[in-house]
Amino acid sequence: MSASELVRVEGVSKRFTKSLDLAAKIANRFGAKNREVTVHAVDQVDLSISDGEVVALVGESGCGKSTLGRVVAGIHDASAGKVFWKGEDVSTHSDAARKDFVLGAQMIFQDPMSSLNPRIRAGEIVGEAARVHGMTDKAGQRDYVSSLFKRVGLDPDYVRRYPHQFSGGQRARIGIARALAVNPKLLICDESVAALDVSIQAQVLNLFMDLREDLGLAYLFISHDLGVVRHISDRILIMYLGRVIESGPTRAIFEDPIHPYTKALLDNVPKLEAKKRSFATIKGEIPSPINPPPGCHFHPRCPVAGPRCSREKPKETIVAGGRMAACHLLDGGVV
Amino acid sequence: AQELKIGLSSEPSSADPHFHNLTPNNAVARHVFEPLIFMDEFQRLGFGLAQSWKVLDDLTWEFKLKANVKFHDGSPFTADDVIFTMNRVPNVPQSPAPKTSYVRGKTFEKVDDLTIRVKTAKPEPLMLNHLAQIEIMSAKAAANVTTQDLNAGKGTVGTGPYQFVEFVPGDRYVVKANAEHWGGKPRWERVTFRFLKSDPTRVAALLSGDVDIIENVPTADAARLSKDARVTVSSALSNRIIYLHMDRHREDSPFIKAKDGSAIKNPLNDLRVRKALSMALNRQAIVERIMENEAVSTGQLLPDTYAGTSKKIKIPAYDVDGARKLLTEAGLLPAGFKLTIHGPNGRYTNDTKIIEAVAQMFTRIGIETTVETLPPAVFFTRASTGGPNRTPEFSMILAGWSAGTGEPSDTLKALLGTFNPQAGTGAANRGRFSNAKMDELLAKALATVNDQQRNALLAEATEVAMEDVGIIPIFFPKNTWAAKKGLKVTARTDEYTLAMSVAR
Amino acid sequence: MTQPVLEVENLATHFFTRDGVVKAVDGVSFKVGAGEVLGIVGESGSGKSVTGFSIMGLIDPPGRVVSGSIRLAGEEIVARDDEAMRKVRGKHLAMIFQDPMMTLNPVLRIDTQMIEAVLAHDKVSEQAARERCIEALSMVGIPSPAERLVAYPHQFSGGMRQRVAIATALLHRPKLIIADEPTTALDVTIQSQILAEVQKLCAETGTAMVWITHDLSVVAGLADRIAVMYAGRIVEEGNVSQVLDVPRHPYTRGLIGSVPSANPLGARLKQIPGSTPSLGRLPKGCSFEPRCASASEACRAAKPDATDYPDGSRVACFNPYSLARAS
Amino acid sequence: MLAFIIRRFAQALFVVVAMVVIVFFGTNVVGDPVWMMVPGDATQEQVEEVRRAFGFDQPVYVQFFRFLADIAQGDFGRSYVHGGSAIRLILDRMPATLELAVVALIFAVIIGLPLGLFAGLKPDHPASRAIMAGSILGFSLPTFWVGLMLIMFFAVMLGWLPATGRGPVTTFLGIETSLHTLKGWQHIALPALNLALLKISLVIRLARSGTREASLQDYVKFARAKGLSPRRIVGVHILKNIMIPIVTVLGLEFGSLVAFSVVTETIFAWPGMGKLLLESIQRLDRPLVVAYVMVVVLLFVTINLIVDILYSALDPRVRLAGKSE
Amino acid sequence: MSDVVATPRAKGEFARFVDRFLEDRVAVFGLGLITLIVLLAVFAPLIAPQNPYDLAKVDIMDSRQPPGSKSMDGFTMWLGSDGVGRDLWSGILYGLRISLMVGLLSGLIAATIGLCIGLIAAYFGGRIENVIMRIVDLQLSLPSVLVALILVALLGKGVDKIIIALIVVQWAYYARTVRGSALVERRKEYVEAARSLGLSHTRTMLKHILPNCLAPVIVIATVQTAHAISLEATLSFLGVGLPQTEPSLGVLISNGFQYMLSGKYWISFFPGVALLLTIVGINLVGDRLRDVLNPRLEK
Ligand SMILES: Nc1ncnc2c1ncn2[C@@H]1O[C@H](COP(=O)(O)OP(=O)(O)OP(=O)(O)O)[C@@H](O)[C@H]1O
Ligand SMILES: Nc1ncnc2c1ncn2[C@@H]1O[C@H](COP(=O)(O)OP(=O)(O)OP(=O)(O)O)[C@@H](O)[C@H]1O
Ligand SMILES: [Mg+2]
Ligand SMILES: [Mg+2]
Repeated sequence: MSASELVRVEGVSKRFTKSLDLAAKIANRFGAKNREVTVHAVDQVDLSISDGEVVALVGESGCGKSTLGRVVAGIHDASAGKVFWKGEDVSTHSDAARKDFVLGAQMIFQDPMSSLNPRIRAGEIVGEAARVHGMTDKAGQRDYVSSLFKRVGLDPDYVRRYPHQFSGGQRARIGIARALAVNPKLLICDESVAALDVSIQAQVLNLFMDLREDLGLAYLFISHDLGVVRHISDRILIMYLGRVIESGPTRAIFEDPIHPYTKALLDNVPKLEAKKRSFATIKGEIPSPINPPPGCHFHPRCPVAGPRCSREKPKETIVAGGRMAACHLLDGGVV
Repeated sequence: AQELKIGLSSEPSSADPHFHNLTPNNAVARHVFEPLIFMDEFQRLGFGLAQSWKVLDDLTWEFKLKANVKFHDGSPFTADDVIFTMNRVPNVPQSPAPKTSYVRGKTFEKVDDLTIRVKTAKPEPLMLNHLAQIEIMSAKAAANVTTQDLNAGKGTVGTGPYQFVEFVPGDRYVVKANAEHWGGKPRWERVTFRFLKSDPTRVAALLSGDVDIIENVPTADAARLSKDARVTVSSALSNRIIYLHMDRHREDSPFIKAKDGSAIKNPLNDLRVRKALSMALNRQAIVERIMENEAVSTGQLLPDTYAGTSKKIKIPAYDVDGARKLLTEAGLLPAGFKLTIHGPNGRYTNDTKIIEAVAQMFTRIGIETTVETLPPAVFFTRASTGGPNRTPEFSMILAGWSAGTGEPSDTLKALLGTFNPQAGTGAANRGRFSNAKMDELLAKALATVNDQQRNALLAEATEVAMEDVGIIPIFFPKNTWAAKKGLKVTARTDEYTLAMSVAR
Repeated sequence: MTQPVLEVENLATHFFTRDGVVKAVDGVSFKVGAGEVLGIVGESGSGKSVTGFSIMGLIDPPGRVVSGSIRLAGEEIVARDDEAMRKVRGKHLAMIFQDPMMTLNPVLRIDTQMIEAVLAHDKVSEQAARERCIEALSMVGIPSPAERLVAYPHQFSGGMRQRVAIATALLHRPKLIIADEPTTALDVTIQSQILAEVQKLCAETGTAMVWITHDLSVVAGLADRIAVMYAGRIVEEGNVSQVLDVPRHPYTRGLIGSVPSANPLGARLKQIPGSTPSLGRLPKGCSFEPRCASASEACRAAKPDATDYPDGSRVACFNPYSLARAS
Repeated sequence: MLAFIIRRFAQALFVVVAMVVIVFFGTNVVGDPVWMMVPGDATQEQVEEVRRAFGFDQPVYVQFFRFLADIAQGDFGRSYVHGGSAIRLILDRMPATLELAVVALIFAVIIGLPLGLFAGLKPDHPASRAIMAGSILGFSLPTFWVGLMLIMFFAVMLGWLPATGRGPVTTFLGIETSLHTLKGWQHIALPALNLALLKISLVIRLARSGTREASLQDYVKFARAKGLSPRRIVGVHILKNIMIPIVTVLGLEFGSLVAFSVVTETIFAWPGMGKLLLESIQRLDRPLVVAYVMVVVLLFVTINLIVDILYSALDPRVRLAGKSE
Repeated sequence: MSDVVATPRAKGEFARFVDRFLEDRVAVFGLGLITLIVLLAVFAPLIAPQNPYDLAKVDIMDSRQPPGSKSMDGFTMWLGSDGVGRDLWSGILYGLRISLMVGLLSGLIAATIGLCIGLIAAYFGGRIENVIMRIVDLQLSLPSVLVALILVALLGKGVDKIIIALIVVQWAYYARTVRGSALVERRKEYVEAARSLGLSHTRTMLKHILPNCLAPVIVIATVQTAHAISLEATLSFLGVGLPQTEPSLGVLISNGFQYMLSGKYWISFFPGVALLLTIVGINLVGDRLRDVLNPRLEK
């Protein structure tokens, strides 16, 4: 545990369960087959982020990235496992410490429209929380908001505007300013640039990099765009159906992916440089997290899967260079 | 020899003649069943299934029955049927309004097949009126049948001019001609009574030809219909009186207050005030403007064509100044007072409007009057027993009363007799009026079997009560029928709509 | 060169809205040859979809194709009436949409939706139509197509639905398919499966394709030619390598520069300042002028016309970038 | 599915019990039914006799327990006024009401759907504007008022149709109906139209907004891109989609048709259970009101259930099991 | 950095909304109508030639006079008089007061109740929501006329009673609507942002979610108010509504109903027209609101 560690989650799982009501139970007595539906959105994940570090979370849709992000941001409580903020277990936190955690880890969202309340003016969106938490008072709010607006590259004259009066890129900036208003240490960016056009996306990514430099912020950067991730992150976690299947320093993973899924993912990313290439190196669909395949979740699509893969969950194996991968290939083979 | 379709304004609740003593029930039952005594359209008594009667002594009556009368099922009508019927009447289960009171205190004995004898506990001058209310059923066909069976046509067998066909609650009651009837084959082959409760609907049904006759022509339409060439209208004065009842049993009446809202002594206990109120009423205006002349104003309990009424009682003259003078004498003017009149809405024709008109008139003599009308069920509950200790709640009410017996004794007894549940007087005396002299005269009348003497006593009792303003009578509504051109309805005072009254 | 499948010339489609005229497409010209894939890229709102719909004749009021010509295999289709156009749609021209969740009618079974597409143009028996559907489905890589045919759309994943849409488009072996961002909503691995199928099918059937996207990297791998749209116009068009490697228009350059992978790792990205203008009130001159680093007086005065280059590309700019100038 | 049905009926049971308790105690507070039963000239002793005979002299809760005890023995109460089993009386009248409601529903669909479809497809057409204006009017006109106007116009002035009542009734396949004769249809035409009026407006609106919304959907665009004829697009793609909300809403509105029949039946003297309810309320015939509530709540629950099943049949996306979320 | 605003809309949202609303001439007509009607009702005591509730002023000698007749007090009864001699024009003005008050007050209270309940259900979810929504379902499964009919029969007559009955039949519609839109809003990321910023539940609910749920509430409020007014009239027609002596429009109509066939059409007709205009006006406005506030149909 490094001294500068900001947040760490250990063995965190998040399950969403739709339980049966009385009627369904009675019906079951009569032979109906109502079952509880449980989604293992996140399944025993370890993750730590140090001060000023950019960790990227990559994976296909429904694999639990956002859910993990929310757990880290303190929006969801984990179903199992522990979350440590600055080395302390948040479940044992005092109110003040809890507030430090909630405010210290701020989320920035994907949809620039739905993440801003359409009926609240930009200035209030940004300043409300700071005022409520006593970081500024009513009189000082104006200046406080102005400085935040400048910080994210918005004209402070726009404070009285409503969200719909801004362009997509500007809305993203308001979302960032809102998070910055409570002096966070960690920003959790959930697909924060996915909805933006490339040219705007570049502006926002630059802003993120500037903020990191200026404020020493750490990031949990959730994305499915490997190009972006590669550019911005120090470390990558790759998730598949709720589990982290590989993690390590960005450069190392891009140069030498270990897990077959990581390999496939990297192969499938369209690249500007690759003209007239041939696509598709991986077959099959992403399975549902309600009924994940047994053993290694990836085995039905894996080109190198063997009989063991459908039986046993692969162990997380530490590899040299601060890397981890969960694949039977690293651990005695697939047969 | 045709079908006749009649639109009724209210629906019989049953085809069992003894189940529910209600006008519509009795009226439809009269087609199928017949009582020993008939009442004609003016409620005068005549022979029904009885051929003659004799008063043997004050406590014994003997009736000869008509011979050769047959029930619809072909069996002959005999004294057994009468006895059966009289025994059945008090024993109809779940009856909401049994006819028990008509047979109470009477013992029926069979003398021979066509003679019965009735013994009473005390002199019963109203014997005939009572027997006129009881429809004779067949001992054979109606043995052990329930009200539901009768509704379904099982045992619905009488001696009447029409035979029961079907009763569809909510829709119709159908009878067909009984060719074997002792009075000859009836005029109509088939008669269908349709139940058309809503007034405009009923009129529309007549105008559109859905029905041939409607009863209870709404006052609003009577005038127009009588001008309509497609329709003939006939009407008769009803035996119903619409009147005001005043609180006489409290010194502090809850709905009478001084104008500033403080309590005052109940002014209605002062005869001058009661007189003033009666004088303040412009009865004629009410009759013309509200009832559209479908009523006749009155100062007593029954139209003076009825037995037991008094020719001496005049309709109190409309006299605002006189009324004010009386109020001043009583010390109530110029201060005036506040009064709330209560009444049902929808129970009597134009009831709310009448109360409003009355209130207008009272207001003109300095009594600030407000009106509160209530659904009938609520109104009657509160008006009868809404106060403390199940006393009447209101200070002044508008109500109606119909004299089913065709003379005023019941009315006097129930409305004006001193309230006394044991003696059975004052049952509907919701003002708790009490006049010893009247009570005495009435008691005497009720023990007098001689018609003439009794009627004189009743007239006198009425005079006393009216002089003391026990109630303020307003008017008698008219019962009006409208028929399609070519049909003629003989209007009846008892509100019964009978196919037998319809001629071509 | 043989007859191009599609020739679009000076196409202008305007929307006459309450707030004024929106010139969504304003003078667009391009050609697509048989078996060729043209990628149209541009930012959101630049008029890509409207171009596609204009070709399909699916512009609804208040929009209208105000001028220009669209020739399909040499035949003008702009002025055609509804019925005539209907006969072309689906038969010779097909289209695939962005959102696979929405393109299939959720309350109708897949077979209904595919068979009706066959019967709309060919008088064949229902059985024959069904077989053609099965065939089309297996072409796009749907396993056990006969069984899947009787399913409802919601029983399919997004990728599967998009395949169904593609199969439907292929039913009549159209001359041209317009694909409007068909993979944007899909995951990387699924996207690349679809791209692979499409590539294969175009090669096999010789169907020409217009692939609309905002993702340069996708067209880089798929298209033969690329047209870059900005504010209703094509600012640059040419071979893939031509446009991506030596872009001449400042916008194209900016766009490519914004892509992270085109920048050194961890460095600040090159960025185009500002954001896309509203089509309702474009400047008189070049629409890109307010964001352009190399704008000149001329750019403010008038809109530049497209200039043809010997390498087959066309650029609409007064100050195009050239290797000569760069050096 | 089974769970779903159980859930629904548990709910129904709850409503029935709640309503019965409310109605039972409520009617008792309002007034004494005795006064509505006895004739106007009844004497005190008659009144007391009846009161005793019906147990009104007992405290309410005693009456209530007696009522519960009777239910336990399968006796749901007898009408004070009519004497017979209250449930039976209601059930006897139910076919007439249901017939009226069903015909009204059919009217609503066959009149409303084409109009709404048209208005939705051509929102700017003058006729569409007229249709929409008409639908607002239809929404706004009080039922009772229209009823009388219909009678005035069609029955009294034109004499085309009978003003009141139901045609001759037969039992067909165990269902009592008056629709087998022309006469029956003549009788039902006006009341059904009266009852349907509001629903016609509703269907027009649902159809219009559904059509407008559906026509903006990608799948309609895709259908056009496939080269389908407008007839097929409207007749299959759009219609099937708008039928979902229409069937759902109409199914639920069927309950309100039954309820509003109180008004229509009163005006047109239609021998249904609505009229009976109104009379029972006025007469404080508590057992009948209670029975009506029981029957009607069960009826509604059944209808809702059918609607849900229909809904899932129409919309393949819906599975009943998931509906409770 | 020089950021160009993409689409700076000069006007605020409200102004835009007003603009859009006013585009439709029919709706403007409806709004004008409603305004006029409300003004008439508010200023009825100043406008009406007669206080129809003051029995000293009403004379049965004036009853059933055709439109344009002179009253005993000397003023002209432009719309005629009713069965007890009330000037109909005055009666309608005062009746409007009652009808509107009943409609608006019941709507307001029901909306407030429904709003709170719907919001709580959507926000907290789980068991609370389940219980609330079951109750709402129950309420909605029973048609409003029926519930109102039975309630009014149980509660008795009177303005307060009918308002209670109308609240009971309306609140569930609001609760359902609010819950529906609050559920949508709740899933939006700005709510999560509010949570993430450590704002309290109350604040999130009231300040962030509530304002975004108001649009549909406004729409159904118009419909419900119109419905309530019409329902009151229906109940009055059925004889279980308001007392006859201080008539609402419904009572006036139902009182005049008996004169329909006798040629004295005005007694029922004019109040009917007043009722119709009120409801049509409200519905026209509501219709337009629905179009304007429903972004899905925005072109
Ligand atoms: N509140 C919830 N209730 C039930 N299931 C949920 C909930 N939130 C998420 N899930 C389920 O958990 C799984 C993971 O969801 P999550 O949003 O974390 O995925 P993701 O990786 O962010 O996907 P995407 O790339 O599409 O955003 C999904 O299957 C989702 O359906
Ligand atoms: N029906 C319409 N009414 C008015 N304007 C429209 C309409 N449809 C499209 N537009 C305008 O036309 C312009 C081009 O739209 P288009 O859909 O072609 O953009 P696009 O390039 O496909 O963008 P995206 O990448 O977001 O799909 C947009 O500015 C849009 O506002
Ligand atoms: Mg996510
Ligand atoms: Mg597009």
